[in-house]
Amino acid sequence: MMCPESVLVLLAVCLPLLYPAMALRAEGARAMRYVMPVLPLPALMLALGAEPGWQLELPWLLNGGLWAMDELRRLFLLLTAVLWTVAGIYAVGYLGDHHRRRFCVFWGLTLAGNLGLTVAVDVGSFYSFFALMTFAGYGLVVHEGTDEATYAGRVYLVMAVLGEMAILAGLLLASAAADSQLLTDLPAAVASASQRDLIIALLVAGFGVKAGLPLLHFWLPLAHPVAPTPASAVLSGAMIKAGLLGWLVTLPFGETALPGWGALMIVAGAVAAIGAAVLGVCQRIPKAVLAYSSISQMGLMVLMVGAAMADPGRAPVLFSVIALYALHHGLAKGSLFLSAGVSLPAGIMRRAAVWLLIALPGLSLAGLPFTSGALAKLAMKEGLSEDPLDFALAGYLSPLMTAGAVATLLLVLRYLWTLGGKLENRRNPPMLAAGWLASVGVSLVAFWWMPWEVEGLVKSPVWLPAPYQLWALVWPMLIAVALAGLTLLVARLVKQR
Amino acid sequence: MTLNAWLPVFALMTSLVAALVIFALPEKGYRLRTAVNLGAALVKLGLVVVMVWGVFRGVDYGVSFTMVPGVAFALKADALSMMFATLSAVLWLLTTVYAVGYLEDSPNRSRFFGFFSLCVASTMGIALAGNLFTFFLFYEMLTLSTYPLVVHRGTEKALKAGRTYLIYTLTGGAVLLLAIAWLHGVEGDLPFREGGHFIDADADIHLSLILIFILLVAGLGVKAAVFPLHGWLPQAMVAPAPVSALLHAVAVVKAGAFGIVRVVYNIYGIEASSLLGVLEPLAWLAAFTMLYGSVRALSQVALKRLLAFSTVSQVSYIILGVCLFGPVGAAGGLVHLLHQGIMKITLFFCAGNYAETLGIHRIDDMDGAGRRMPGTSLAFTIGAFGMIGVPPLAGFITKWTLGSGALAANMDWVIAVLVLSSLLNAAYFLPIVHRLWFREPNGSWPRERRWGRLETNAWLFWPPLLTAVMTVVVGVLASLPFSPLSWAELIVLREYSP
Amino acid sequence: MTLWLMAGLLFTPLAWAVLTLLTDFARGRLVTWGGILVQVLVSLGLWLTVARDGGFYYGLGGWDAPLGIELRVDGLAVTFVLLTAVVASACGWHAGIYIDPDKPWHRYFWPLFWFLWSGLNAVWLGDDLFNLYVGLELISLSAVGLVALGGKASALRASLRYLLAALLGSLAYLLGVALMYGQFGTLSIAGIASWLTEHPVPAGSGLALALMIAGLALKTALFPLHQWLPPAHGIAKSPVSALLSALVVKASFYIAARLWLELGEPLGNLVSAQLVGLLGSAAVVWGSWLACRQLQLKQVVAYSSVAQIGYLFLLFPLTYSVSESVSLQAQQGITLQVISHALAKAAMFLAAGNLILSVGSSRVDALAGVSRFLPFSLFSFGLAGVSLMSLPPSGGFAAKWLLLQASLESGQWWWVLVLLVGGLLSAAYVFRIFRASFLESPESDQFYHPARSLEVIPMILALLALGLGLVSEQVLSVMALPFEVEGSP
Amino acid sequence: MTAPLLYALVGAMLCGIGLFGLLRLSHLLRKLLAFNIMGSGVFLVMVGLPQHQGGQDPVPQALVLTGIVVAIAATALAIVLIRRYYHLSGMTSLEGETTSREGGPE
Repeated sequence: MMCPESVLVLLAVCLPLLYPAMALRAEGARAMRYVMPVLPLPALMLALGAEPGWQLELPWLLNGGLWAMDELRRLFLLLTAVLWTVAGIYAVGYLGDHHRRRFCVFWGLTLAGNLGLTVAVDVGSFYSFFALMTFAGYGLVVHEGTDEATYAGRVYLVMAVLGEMAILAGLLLASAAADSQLLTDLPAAVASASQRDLIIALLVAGFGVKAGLPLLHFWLPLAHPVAPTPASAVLSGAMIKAGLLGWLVTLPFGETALPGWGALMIVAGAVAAIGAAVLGVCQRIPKAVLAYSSISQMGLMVLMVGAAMADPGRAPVLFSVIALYALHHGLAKGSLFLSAGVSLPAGIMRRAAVWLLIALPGLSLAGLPFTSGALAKLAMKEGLSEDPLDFALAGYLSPLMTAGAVATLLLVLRYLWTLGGKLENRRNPPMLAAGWLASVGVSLVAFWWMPWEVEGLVKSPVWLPAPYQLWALVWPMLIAVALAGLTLLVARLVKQR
Repeated sequence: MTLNAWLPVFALMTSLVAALVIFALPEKGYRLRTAVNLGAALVKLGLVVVMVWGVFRGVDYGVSFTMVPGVAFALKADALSMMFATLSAVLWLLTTVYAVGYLEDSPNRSRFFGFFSLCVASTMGIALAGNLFTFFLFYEMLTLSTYPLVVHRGTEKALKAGRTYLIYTLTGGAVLLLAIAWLHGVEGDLPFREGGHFIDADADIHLSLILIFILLVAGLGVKAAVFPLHGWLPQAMVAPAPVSALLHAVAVVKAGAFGIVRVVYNIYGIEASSLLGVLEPLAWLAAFTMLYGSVRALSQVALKRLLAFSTVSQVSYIILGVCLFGPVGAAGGLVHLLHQGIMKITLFFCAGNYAETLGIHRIDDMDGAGRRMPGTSLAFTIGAFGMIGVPPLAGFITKWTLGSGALAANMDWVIAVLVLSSLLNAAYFLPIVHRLWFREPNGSWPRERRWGRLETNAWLFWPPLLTAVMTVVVGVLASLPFSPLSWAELIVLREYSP
Repeated sequence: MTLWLMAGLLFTPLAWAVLTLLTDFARGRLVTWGGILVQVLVSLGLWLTVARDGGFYYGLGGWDAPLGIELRVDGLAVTFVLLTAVVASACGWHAGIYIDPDKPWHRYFWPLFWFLWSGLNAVWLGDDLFNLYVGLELISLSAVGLVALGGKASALRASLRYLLAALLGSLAYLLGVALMYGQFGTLSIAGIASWLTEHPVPAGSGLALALMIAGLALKTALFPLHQWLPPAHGIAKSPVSALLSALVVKASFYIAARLWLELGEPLGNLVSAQLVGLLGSAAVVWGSWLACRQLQLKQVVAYSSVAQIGYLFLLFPLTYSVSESVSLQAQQGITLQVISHALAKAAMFLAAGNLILSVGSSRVDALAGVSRFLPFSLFSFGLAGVSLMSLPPSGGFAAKWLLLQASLESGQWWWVLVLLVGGLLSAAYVFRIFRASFLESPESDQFYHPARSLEVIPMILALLALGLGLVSEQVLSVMALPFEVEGSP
Repeated sequence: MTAPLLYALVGAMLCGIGLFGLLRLSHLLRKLLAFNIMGSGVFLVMVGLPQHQGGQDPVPQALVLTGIVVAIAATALAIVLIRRYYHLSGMTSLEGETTSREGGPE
């Protein structure tokens, strides 16, 4: 007999997968957009309600399917489901008449892929869902049909296909080495495989395309801004994390020390974190700034991945930190992206409230105390603190993280600055506003009741940082504000000249 | 003789008799002809299903008699032949349906359907042939019965293509005949046997065996469109869409590939072939063809020519799989025999639909066709993604199995070829898919026709959708018993432990 | 029983000939169709007798050789007798409908037809060299007469050329016979062969054999002695062309083959055997090449005959100083080639006749569009073409297969190339016709539809040629039947 | 030189003359006469050569008789055809268009 989790997981994946069938009939097509927020609900229930540990065997699927959930997957699933839900609500209000049916179809397919890959444990279905998400995501990217969108789509597609192929080759090699079709068997096999470095290179590069690794990131600042706002939110919030998840489940963490790879990843992470910020502050389009911010944030996560690779002993701890950070970043970034599409209402108080709600998730990203960001940043600091780590570059991690924090806030400020010039004054469609508010709420409030567990960190209801931690969080922010103010001043002076 | 012995004969005769009946029917007898066509296709499918079940349980179907002194005419159903027979039976049914719609009001329908049935009878014969001699018999019959289909339009271009086709295939046939006769001189009549015949061949005939192998592959390679023998295939695209579909998916190119499979597995034996050292060069050739076909496809502007070059590339997957020493790779090659058939026929059906409904022949004209013909375009998209090897479609199963097989056989370079080939596939298929769905139509269609509610004629509408669904299903359900993959594994199991 | 059968084979055709000579065309047709029935039954009867009891010698009228006529009734001979019955009756049937009864000279068709038939039977069954000569002359003269029935100056020209060539060939043969008799004192081939086993080979007797074979080669139209054939076969009425190509040329080849098989080993030499084979190969290539370049439909078919006859002469090298099994394979292959070519070529000429009748022109390029209008005849043409291309499952293929085996096993691989290239070239000219007929030209809708039965006959022959390959084992097994050397029953 | 050999040689000579005539003469009637001369030569060889084996051999006599009949029949047919040909075309030889009729494309 099937247990409720099995039913739920099947529902979670199949509901969005079959949702495009509504497009076949005219009545269905009209009703399609109202269904969008409902699609991720089974997944949400699964992530919140079911205890990790269940598994569902699907022996007929591909080369033998196995879907299951552990702590890591649960957080990713949660992030995905929540973000898609709020973005779905938002989309109901956001969507115009332009090719609405097509957008809904690709929305459903992308969602199915994104949800499926988080629960898939066998190589076949994992890769299938990954590919589904990638290719259906193309439909979201080029939706607007403008020249920029088409160009971005082309770059996205080329990079994605290259990535897919790298993943295919990597998975093939890994699975042959493991003689198994299960992801869970891969890390150990990769660690001892004769072609270890090749496999790791392929997987890092393959998933790195999705995760916006430097030099593989070109598509990201192009694609995220041109996509419709709800799509940008899920692209930047949830789908980018799929690459991260791919790393976490395939690379040989905790099996063996890979100092070379660890160093490489740390360098890559540092370049991403700082470099993206430098590029990002030069952008004029709000969403492009956010896209660079995503790269920068992913860079920080890559730092942790690198550390986990280099030091097998710390890997389990870092895993939960990475998951927490991903959750935090996904929710906050989703909210920020959604805010790019809101309009300013009339009335000074209301305007101030809107600005506040736009700014808060951004500040949370930068690590404002009492936000999820502060928690994540501290957890990261804890995880990467010098003492327990044992490899060459460990000493550079702390300054890098600080620099990252500065960069983050600079980007957020830049975003608010550019947004200020763009926001229109009119009423928000109710569903759009509801979606955005929900995203802010989730990011700021609901986060505390989510089932994350990180060793050494206090959980909900309210987490209070210790004073020394407070200072550690705040001083990079102050530097950033100072820098921003300075820039503004210089800009004014230059303009007056 | 028992009924079992006669079942293959019946399967063969259904389409043969259908062909003769159709030739005899007057041009105007539309309903009767359609009924005969579909009836024969259904009967044949039924017979094949019965035999599949029988072969699965280990029943021996076979009939044999001496035809020319020293050589037998032998029909036999083993797991491999059933794979090919099933493919041809299923796709024949669909293609018949499609062709009925496609040729709705064109002249010479009796001739067309007559040769069409003959063509399928030959394919069936190729599938069920019990020795090389019988195989050759049907192989040549296939050449002849497809020629009238290729030149069906009767235009100068069609006739020119037909000529090229004949020059290639008949020359290939002659080379094949030489090889078979030589082999016969060396070893006598060789029935197809699991494990092959030459595992302990004397060292002094090794050279002859290698030469014969080269000749055999050269002869079969023409139909399989292996580089540099592929020149006829893109030209033969002037044929009507159902013909192209059948040629590419089932009949001609597959006959060549199937022949190579037979030679390697059931004449030489995989181990003997490996010992003779002929597999590795063949694998290289196949790999090169895979890439070459894709590179050529990149620069095509006509949809069907693009698909033709894609076939050149795809059929070599089968050959490559055969050359991988080891059960997994072999299964990958064999399963592609079916997968490629299903996917390619989908694409050709769609190409035909675009041509018939909107008059689209060139890729540039396809902008926005997805809105006008969503069903067809969906099928096309699935087919194209399948070709690229996107999971969980049929093509992915092939690629995955082939890749695993290559690794098991320590031929790691194959992975690179697979990846490169997929990239190239993506490079020429994805832009088309983009055009279909994301471009605005540029004005009016070249030549639009309308049929009632559906986007196109119902006879044309359903076959590609069905094959597209099959593309998904054989991929997603690859691990079910009787799925192509499972069947290929069964064949390989019997081959490696005869 | 046997007496009646033999009489039925040799003399009733003559009786039919005399009968038809006395009447006009329409009545002659009736007589002929009745006669055909009788002849087919008789031939079948003889075939069955031999198939049951084995072959035998038969002295006609109780007279023995050398003065009497002795017949050799073996499996091969009865097979050819039956083949003749099939092809000739098909042609006779076809001709009855095809030939215009209003032209007064057409009434001579029937007697000539019957003379031809009796001559053919005489050749298949004859055992001594001189009777073969008589049979050969009977065939030649009636064949020439048949060609001349075309009535036009060009037909007469062709028939005269044919006549002169045939007469020259016959004389060369007869001279050879005279020398043989002078040397060995017997006219029986078997007698000469047995004499040679007991005595040393006399000098110069090779010359006699060479003369005979050269004469027969001229009558068989072996390259380069083939120039008389295409005009004659091309210009004659279609049923006549069919008879000529299918049977007449085979008669002289049959004699040559029997001479070679019995006497070639002692009297011939390797060079001459290879030379004949080489000429045959040249005929294959050159004939096919010319067939590709003809503009008249029937000329294409006629040149195809030149090419196909070339294959037959591969018998010479493939049976000279080779092992028993190779020789047997070659003989079987050639036999099949003779039979399948007879059936296929007859079918092809008859079908070509229908096509010409239909489009009203004998040019190849006039065929455009005929595939839509006359698919049945075209299909017969194509099926016959399959056999000529020696593609499976036709008899031509079985023949080619056996010849390939023989060539490979005897190490004479160069004939393999000839066989393969010949097949491809024949495909070239057959498909040239198809290409022309598949062309859809806008102005091609003036067609005359020939009678249904005209279309059926070539189809039957073509199907026989095609099916021959499937039953070639059975056909060949009749050849291997036991043969009683001694006396008549 | 024995009588049989003489006969044979004369026969061979006649054959040669006949052959030469058949090939080189263009007038059809002359060709026909040449054929007849050649035929006579063959008959001469036929009756002449076998006699060295002692006594009269009846067989060649019979053969030659038959041969003469055949030759007469052939000659008669040839004359009919030549006459008809002359009536239709006004020509007495086969030369002329013949070369264009065979071989290459027309």
